[in-house]
Amino acid sequence: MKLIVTYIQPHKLNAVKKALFDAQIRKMSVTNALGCGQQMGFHESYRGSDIEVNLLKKIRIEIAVNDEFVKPTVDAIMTGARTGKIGDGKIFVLDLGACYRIRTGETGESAIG
Amino acid sequence: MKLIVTYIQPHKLNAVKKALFDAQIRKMSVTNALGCGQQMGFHESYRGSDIEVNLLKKIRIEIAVNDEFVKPTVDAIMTGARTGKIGDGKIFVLDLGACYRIRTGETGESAIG
Amino acid sequence: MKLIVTYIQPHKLNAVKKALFDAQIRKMSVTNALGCGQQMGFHESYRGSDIEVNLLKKIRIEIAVNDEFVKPTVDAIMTGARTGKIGDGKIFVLDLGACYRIRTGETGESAIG
Amino acid sequence: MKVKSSFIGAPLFLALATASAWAQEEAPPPTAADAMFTVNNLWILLAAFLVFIMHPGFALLEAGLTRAKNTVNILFKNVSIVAIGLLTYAIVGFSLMYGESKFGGFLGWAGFGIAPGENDLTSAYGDYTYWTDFLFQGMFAATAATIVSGAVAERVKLHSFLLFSVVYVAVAYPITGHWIWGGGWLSQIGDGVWHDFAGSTAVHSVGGWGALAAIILLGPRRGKYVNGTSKAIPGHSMPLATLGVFLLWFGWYGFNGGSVLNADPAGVSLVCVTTSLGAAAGVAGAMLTSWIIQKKPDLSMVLNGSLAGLVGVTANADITTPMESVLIGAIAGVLVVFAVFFFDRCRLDDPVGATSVHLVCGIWGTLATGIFGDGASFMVQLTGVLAVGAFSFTFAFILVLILKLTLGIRVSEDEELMGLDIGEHGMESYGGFQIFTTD
Amino acid sequence: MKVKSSFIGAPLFLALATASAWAQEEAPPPTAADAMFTVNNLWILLAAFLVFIMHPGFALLEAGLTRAKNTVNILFKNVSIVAIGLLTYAIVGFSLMYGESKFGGFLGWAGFGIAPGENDLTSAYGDYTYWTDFLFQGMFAATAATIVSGAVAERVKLHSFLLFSVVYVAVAYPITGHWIWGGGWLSQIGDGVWHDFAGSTAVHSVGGWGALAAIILLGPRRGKYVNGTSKAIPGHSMPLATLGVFLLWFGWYGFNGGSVLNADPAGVSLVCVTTSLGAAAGVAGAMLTSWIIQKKPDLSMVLNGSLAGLVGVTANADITTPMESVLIGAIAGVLVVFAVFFFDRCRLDDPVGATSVHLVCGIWGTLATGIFGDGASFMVQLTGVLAVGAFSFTFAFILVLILKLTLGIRVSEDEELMGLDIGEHGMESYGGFQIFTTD
Amino acid sequence: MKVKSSFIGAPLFLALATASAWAQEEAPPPTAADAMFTVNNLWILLAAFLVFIMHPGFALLEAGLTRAKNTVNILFKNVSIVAIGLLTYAIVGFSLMYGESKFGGFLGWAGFGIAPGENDLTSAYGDYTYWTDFLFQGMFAATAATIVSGAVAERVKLHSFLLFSVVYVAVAYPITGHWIWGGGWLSQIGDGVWHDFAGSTAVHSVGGWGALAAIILLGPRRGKYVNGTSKAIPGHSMPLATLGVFLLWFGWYGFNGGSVLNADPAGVSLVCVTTSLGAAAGVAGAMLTSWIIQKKPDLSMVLNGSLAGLVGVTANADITTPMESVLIGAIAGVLVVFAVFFFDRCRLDDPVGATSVHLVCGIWGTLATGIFGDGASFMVQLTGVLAVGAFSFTFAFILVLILKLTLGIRVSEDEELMGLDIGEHGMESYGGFQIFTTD
Ligand SMILES: Nc1ncnc2c1ncn2[C@@H]1O[C@H](COP(=O)(O)OP(=O)(O)O)[C@@H](O)[C@H]1O
Ligand SMILES: Nc1ncnc2c1ncn2[C@@H]1O[C@H](COP(=O)(O)OP(=O)(O)O)[C@@H](O)[C@H]1O
Ligand SMILES: Nc1ncnc2c1ncn2[C@@H]1O[C@H](COP(=O)(O)OP(=O)(O)O)[C@@H](O)[C@H]1O
Repeated sequence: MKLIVTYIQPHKLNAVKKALFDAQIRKMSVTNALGCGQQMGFHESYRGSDIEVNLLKKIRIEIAVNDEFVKPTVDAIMTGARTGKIGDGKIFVLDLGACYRIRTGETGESAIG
Repeated sequence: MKLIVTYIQPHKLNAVKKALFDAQIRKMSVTNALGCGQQMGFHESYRGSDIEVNLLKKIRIEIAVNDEFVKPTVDAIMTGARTGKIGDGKIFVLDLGACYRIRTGETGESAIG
Repeated sequence: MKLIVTYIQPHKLNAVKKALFDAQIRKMSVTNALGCGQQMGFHESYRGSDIEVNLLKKIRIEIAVNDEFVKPTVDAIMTGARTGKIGDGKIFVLDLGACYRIRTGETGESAIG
Repeated sequence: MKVKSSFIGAPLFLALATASAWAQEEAPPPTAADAMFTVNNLWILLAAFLVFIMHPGFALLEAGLTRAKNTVNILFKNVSIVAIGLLTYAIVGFSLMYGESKFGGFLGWAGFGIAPGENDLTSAYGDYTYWTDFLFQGMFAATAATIVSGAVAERVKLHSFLLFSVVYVAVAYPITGHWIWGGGWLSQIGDGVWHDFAGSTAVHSVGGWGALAAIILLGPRRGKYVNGTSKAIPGHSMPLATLGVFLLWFGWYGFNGGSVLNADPAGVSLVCVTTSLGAAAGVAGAMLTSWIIQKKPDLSMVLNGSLAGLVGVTANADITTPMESVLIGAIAGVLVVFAVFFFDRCRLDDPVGATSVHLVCGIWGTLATGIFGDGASFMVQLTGVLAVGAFSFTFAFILVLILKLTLGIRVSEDEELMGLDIGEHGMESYGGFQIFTTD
Repeated sequence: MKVKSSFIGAPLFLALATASAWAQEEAPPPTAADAMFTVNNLWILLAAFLVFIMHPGFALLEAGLTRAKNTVNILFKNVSIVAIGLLTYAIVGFSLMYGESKFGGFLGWAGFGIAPGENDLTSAYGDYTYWTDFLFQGMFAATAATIVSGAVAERVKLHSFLLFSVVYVAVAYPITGHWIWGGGWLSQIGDGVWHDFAGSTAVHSVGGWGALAAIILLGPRRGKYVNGTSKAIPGHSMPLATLGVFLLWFGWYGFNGGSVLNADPAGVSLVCVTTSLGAAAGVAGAMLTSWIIQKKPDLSMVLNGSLAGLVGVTANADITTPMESVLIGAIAGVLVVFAVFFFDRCRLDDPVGATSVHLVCGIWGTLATGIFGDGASFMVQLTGVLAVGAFSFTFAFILVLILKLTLGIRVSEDEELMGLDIGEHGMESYGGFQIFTTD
Repeated sequence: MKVKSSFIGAPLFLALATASAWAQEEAPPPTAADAMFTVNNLWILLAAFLVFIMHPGFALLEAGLTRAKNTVNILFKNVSIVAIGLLTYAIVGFSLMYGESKFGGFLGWAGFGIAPGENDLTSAYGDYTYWTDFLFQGMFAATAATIVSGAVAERVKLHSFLLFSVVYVAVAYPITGHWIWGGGWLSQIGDGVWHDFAGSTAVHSVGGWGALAAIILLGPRRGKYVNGTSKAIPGHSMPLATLGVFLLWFGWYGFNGGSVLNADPAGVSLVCVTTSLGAAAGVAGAMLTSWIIQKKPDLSMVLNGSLAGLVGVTANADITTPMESVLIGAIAGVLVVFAVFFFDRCRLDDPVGATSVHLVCGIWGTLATGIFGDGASFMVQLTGVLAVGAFSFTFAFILVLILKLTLGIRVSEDEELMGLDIGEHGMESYGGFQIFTTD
């Protein structure tokens, strides 16, 4: 089992969700985040003082999947999120040691979906 | 050491916190999240357009624990969060390679608590 | 590759960012979080009812790095975030199995930076 | 031709007027009495607008002191109540309240609907026209229901509440209103010394009794009382609540000032001064009380304090000296803090403190009139408080009980957890803001 | 010496005055006509202030019904428009609207700038002074552009919009205003029975036509219509939107009540009653329609409903009975919900429903005047609707088209995604709040 | 019997009145002078209400331009200040300001408390009653302290600030007020040509000097100046700030219009026009300046601009032409942007720009009066500016210094980081909203 963490552009959330659904990945958890990367940010100004904003709004998605779903998931995220422009984001894949479904107490692979 | 990540229903936070405290787990970090799972969401409508809301408000808790605390932690979360209804949430257990306490620079098992 | 997750005091974000930049770590993702630890919180009161607030505002930073960058990153976070007072926070280091850059599809070590 | 500006219109019109053969249509020059009537009427109209602004005041105060997940619901109720108030008052309320006394002064009746008689648009009717009268009174009417709205917030079923409001505003408020202001029995007893100037009883207590009956039957919000201890459920926006209170205070100048019922300089200016000082003293009283008891000064208490002071002087702003109004307001400010604690100890959950502000201080203000007011009698005031209380509470209790047994008055537990905005309206108040909420 | 208080000043001053050798300077005692003039003038000034408060009303309504990332931009537009409105009206607008008719009543002209003539500050000018006239009219002027502002929100380029506003307010509004109120051709036809009391057509439709032209040329917001289905883009703050509507309603008492153009008790009080009941009925109409059609009652629709009712009675508040105004308002409330659906089906994206409220109900109100209004003619009303519509729409369309072809009217896709606050202003409306937004 | 409505009451009452044996009690028909007195009095009362609405205006502006973690604190201060202002003005302020001149016109005195003399509630007192006088003046009094409140926001200790306010409002403001309006020395020099119509100096500069003294002694907010560069600390809510400015503008019609001190049609209407155009020009001036200098137009600057324009014309709205007021307002709008930059370069941290708006433009407005105003003298104006400045600044400086050395004026670093809402009040302004803040 893997835990896939991805950062994408906020306005790509719907596209990514759709791509994941099409690939039968229906469960995920989403948070908002601020990202700092190659995309250099922009300047704001407020009452004459300049603010360099280099933390840009991003969406973080966490998806726990069984091993055979890793590739489809990564592919779906790529499909949904890629624009080719700097700032598209990253996908991180972590080993997931165990997984439990709180409602039933189930554990392991069957608990993930 | 393990890093336990769990998603629960927002209104179960207090119960989960209490169960964890009772099990001597006193440290944790909480974020809000939106979850997509079996719980199908609901429909909103705004000015005549329908919105299907399938990202529901959830709470994400992250708890780093030493290995002997994994079971008590998982059990405590189960106790606090379970209602038996769809949407109760998940628990994910990840391997934690290293842990540091910023204040003291301590590392390893003693840094966790 | 490692995924470093750290919780720091909110007002230390700028200092940590600066320390990381000085150590050539330029990519990170930031979220806000509420933390519960040794720092005991405080009491609020609202219309005569007491509220014990033991979830304090924290910042969570996630940084994916190649192995040789783990130490510099941890050191930079320590430098930027340490005040010596309770509540300074924690650093967790997780194994990162794989990493993809969405924009290019690159994978592995080169995708991280 | 409707010439909005006199740029060219006026000279033209004047020319026509003087040259006109219809000499009989030419208006005679205005008399001093005409001018006086015009300014009196204008003031009562302006006062009605000011009372109107109390509705957004209530809406923001209630929204601010409750959770974000119920905000659409609260705003919806407050917008609806204005409409309900005006429409029902036009259909039956005005008639029930100020029509000819029936059944020994129990209620009035002048037929359905509103329609001025022959002289009702001139000074023969009073210091203002029939329409002005209706509007000023109609703006008051909805207030009673709005007070209830805050107390039952975050758990009441929308349609049941709207039904309750319709009946309470259309029937209960005008009946006690008739006793108090409409020439009914209460205003006849004890040589007619009963005095409730702008409605500490007629409006605020009546609303407060309704609120009390409703929260008894409704029960507290989930999570308010857990294992015997009272939990704080903080409101989601202090700026909204504060603005709401400022708007209420602003509107109160019309509420009290307009209740002089003409623009008499001495009368209106005294009332506005006592009103201002009552509110200021209410702030001071609540601030000190809260600072001493709660250790740190609680903004929501100070906000309640200013309203408490205002409610306190509402019954007597015309017959007290400024110094007395400071005293009455300060006591109200102290009282409201203790009242909030008291209702909380009683496990009566009132998210915005409506019962403390409007009921407790409404009673205090009415009794204070008997203590300080020139020519008022404490016993008559007490009689009024008890009679109106008995009627309003009973009426509201039975009404809510019927609704409880038929349509239900409380949303489901799931809906309460998720918020009434999604449950009752299928929408959220802050689209795009992620609200962190754990109850 | 400027003695602000009469504490010591007044007696001193009176003493001086009586003892004074300058007996010729002593003012004669006021006449009843003086008093009447003073109260009339005061009322129109107060009405102007009330119309002013409609500007924050619009600002909050528009900000509340759009996304947080565009809030600074919307607020900026609304603050600017007040300034633009007042300044351009002072320079040319007042003159174009109420100057002497030229070109067969097509426009007026009285020179650049504002300057009162000899008798324009006394009762020789009308029921109020020249300055009062200017202020009341000037406050109206900016409203038309504000209506457009809501419809084009979240995608229009700031400088292009400001240019549009300058021209629309300085030229287009005064021209049709001249037809309607300034003594132009429209007010001359059909025995002068044309009736647009406070501006259902003159202000609301004119703004609405401008909005329609602009959104046709501008296109919908990104993400509004995807694969042929309309997506909801919820507003970010219902409390702001609701407060906005309450302020608008409050201001409308000046908008309509002031349009009586004096403080005549019967006239003003009737207008305020019909205005109130129209708004209340609009709430009721929209609430029922929304509850039936959308299953759950939509707060944003009810807010639109109250405005719809107000716009509906604006043309006729002075010549209908309260019962008729309830009817007109209720129909407007129903109409506005269907209009929102209709424009949405047409893929005309109007984030705040400006076209539905101001254009559709502005037309309805003007025609309703022909149906219900005493002495008004349906055909003349229809003529006015069509003529003003043709002119305003064409004018706005050409103006926006020119801007589109020159400066551009739409921000880049990137800017739209990121929000106009950062794009146009380099700042955010909620510094420190993390706003969760996915479009 | 208190008959609120004349529905049945009036005929009854009239019947009684005519049939009455107490013929001597029957009021004589009103005279034109009565009517005039009534309308004058009404206007000054209304103006007082409008000045009241400036308090929520300040509260929202200050809350909006600061961080969410200090919002409860700011709102608390602003609610308290109204109460402090009214109560202290009733006890000593009114007497110090308008009592009989003592010590060569340095202050006035008429005893503690407020109590009208025999003829003070009739036209013998002036154009309005003693109570109206008190209320209008009392509403002004608190404003000076409110101005300080914004400048010291986010770091001042609550109780020290409240003490400062009590003394500054009760003593300092009335003393300079006496010089300026109360018949004191300043109004006597140079043939009495000193002119500060509605208080560019008396209110705004006095508040501004207090603010300047306070921020010098208080130091900047943590994180404002780091390593020699000025960091932006964005306000947390532009909608609140914008609504605040609109409410201030609205209230200014009472502030300036009421300062005519009667309802004279020519006078009041001119003042309202110059006030409106001054504000509009301030918006335009600040917008252009900000757009040119900062590249993108800064909403917070434009908001300051409108206030700058208003402050600028406050001293002279009655004696300039509309064109001159446009000029004065526009210059104020330009000035305020540079002033914000200037104070920032001086490392004087003023979160809301209170010194720039009220001090700089207050001085500008007073001097502009000497330049443009009919019959005013530049040198006398300058004398007033300097004298009032010297007194107010010194007074405030010593007062704050004493507080600094005794109670302390600044919260601890920890409290500043965590926010004054939790530190001083133990509560949060947005319960349930997670606010992302890193300083
Ligand atoms: N090494 C990293 N650790 C954590 N988050 C990262 C890392 N690299 C990128 N991110 C996240 O991905 C987002 C996009 O990265 P960026 O470098 O701007 O674009 P790209 O990946 O297209 O070059 C960043 O804003 C950040 O949130
Ligand atoms: N595979 C997954 N990856 C990430 N988050 C998940 C996953 N499965 C569930 N979750 C989280 O847990 C929440 C509850 O899951 P859901 O399927 O609705 O309930 P249940 O687990 O009771 O069947 C989801 O809303 C989501 O936040
Ligand atoms: N075991 C843990 N699991 C998850 N988060 C933790 C853990 N320990 C600490 N944290 C996070 O770090 C923050 C600081 O911890 P705290 O114990 O208060 O300080 P310190 O580490 O200096 O003793 C906490 O508020 C919490 O967010």
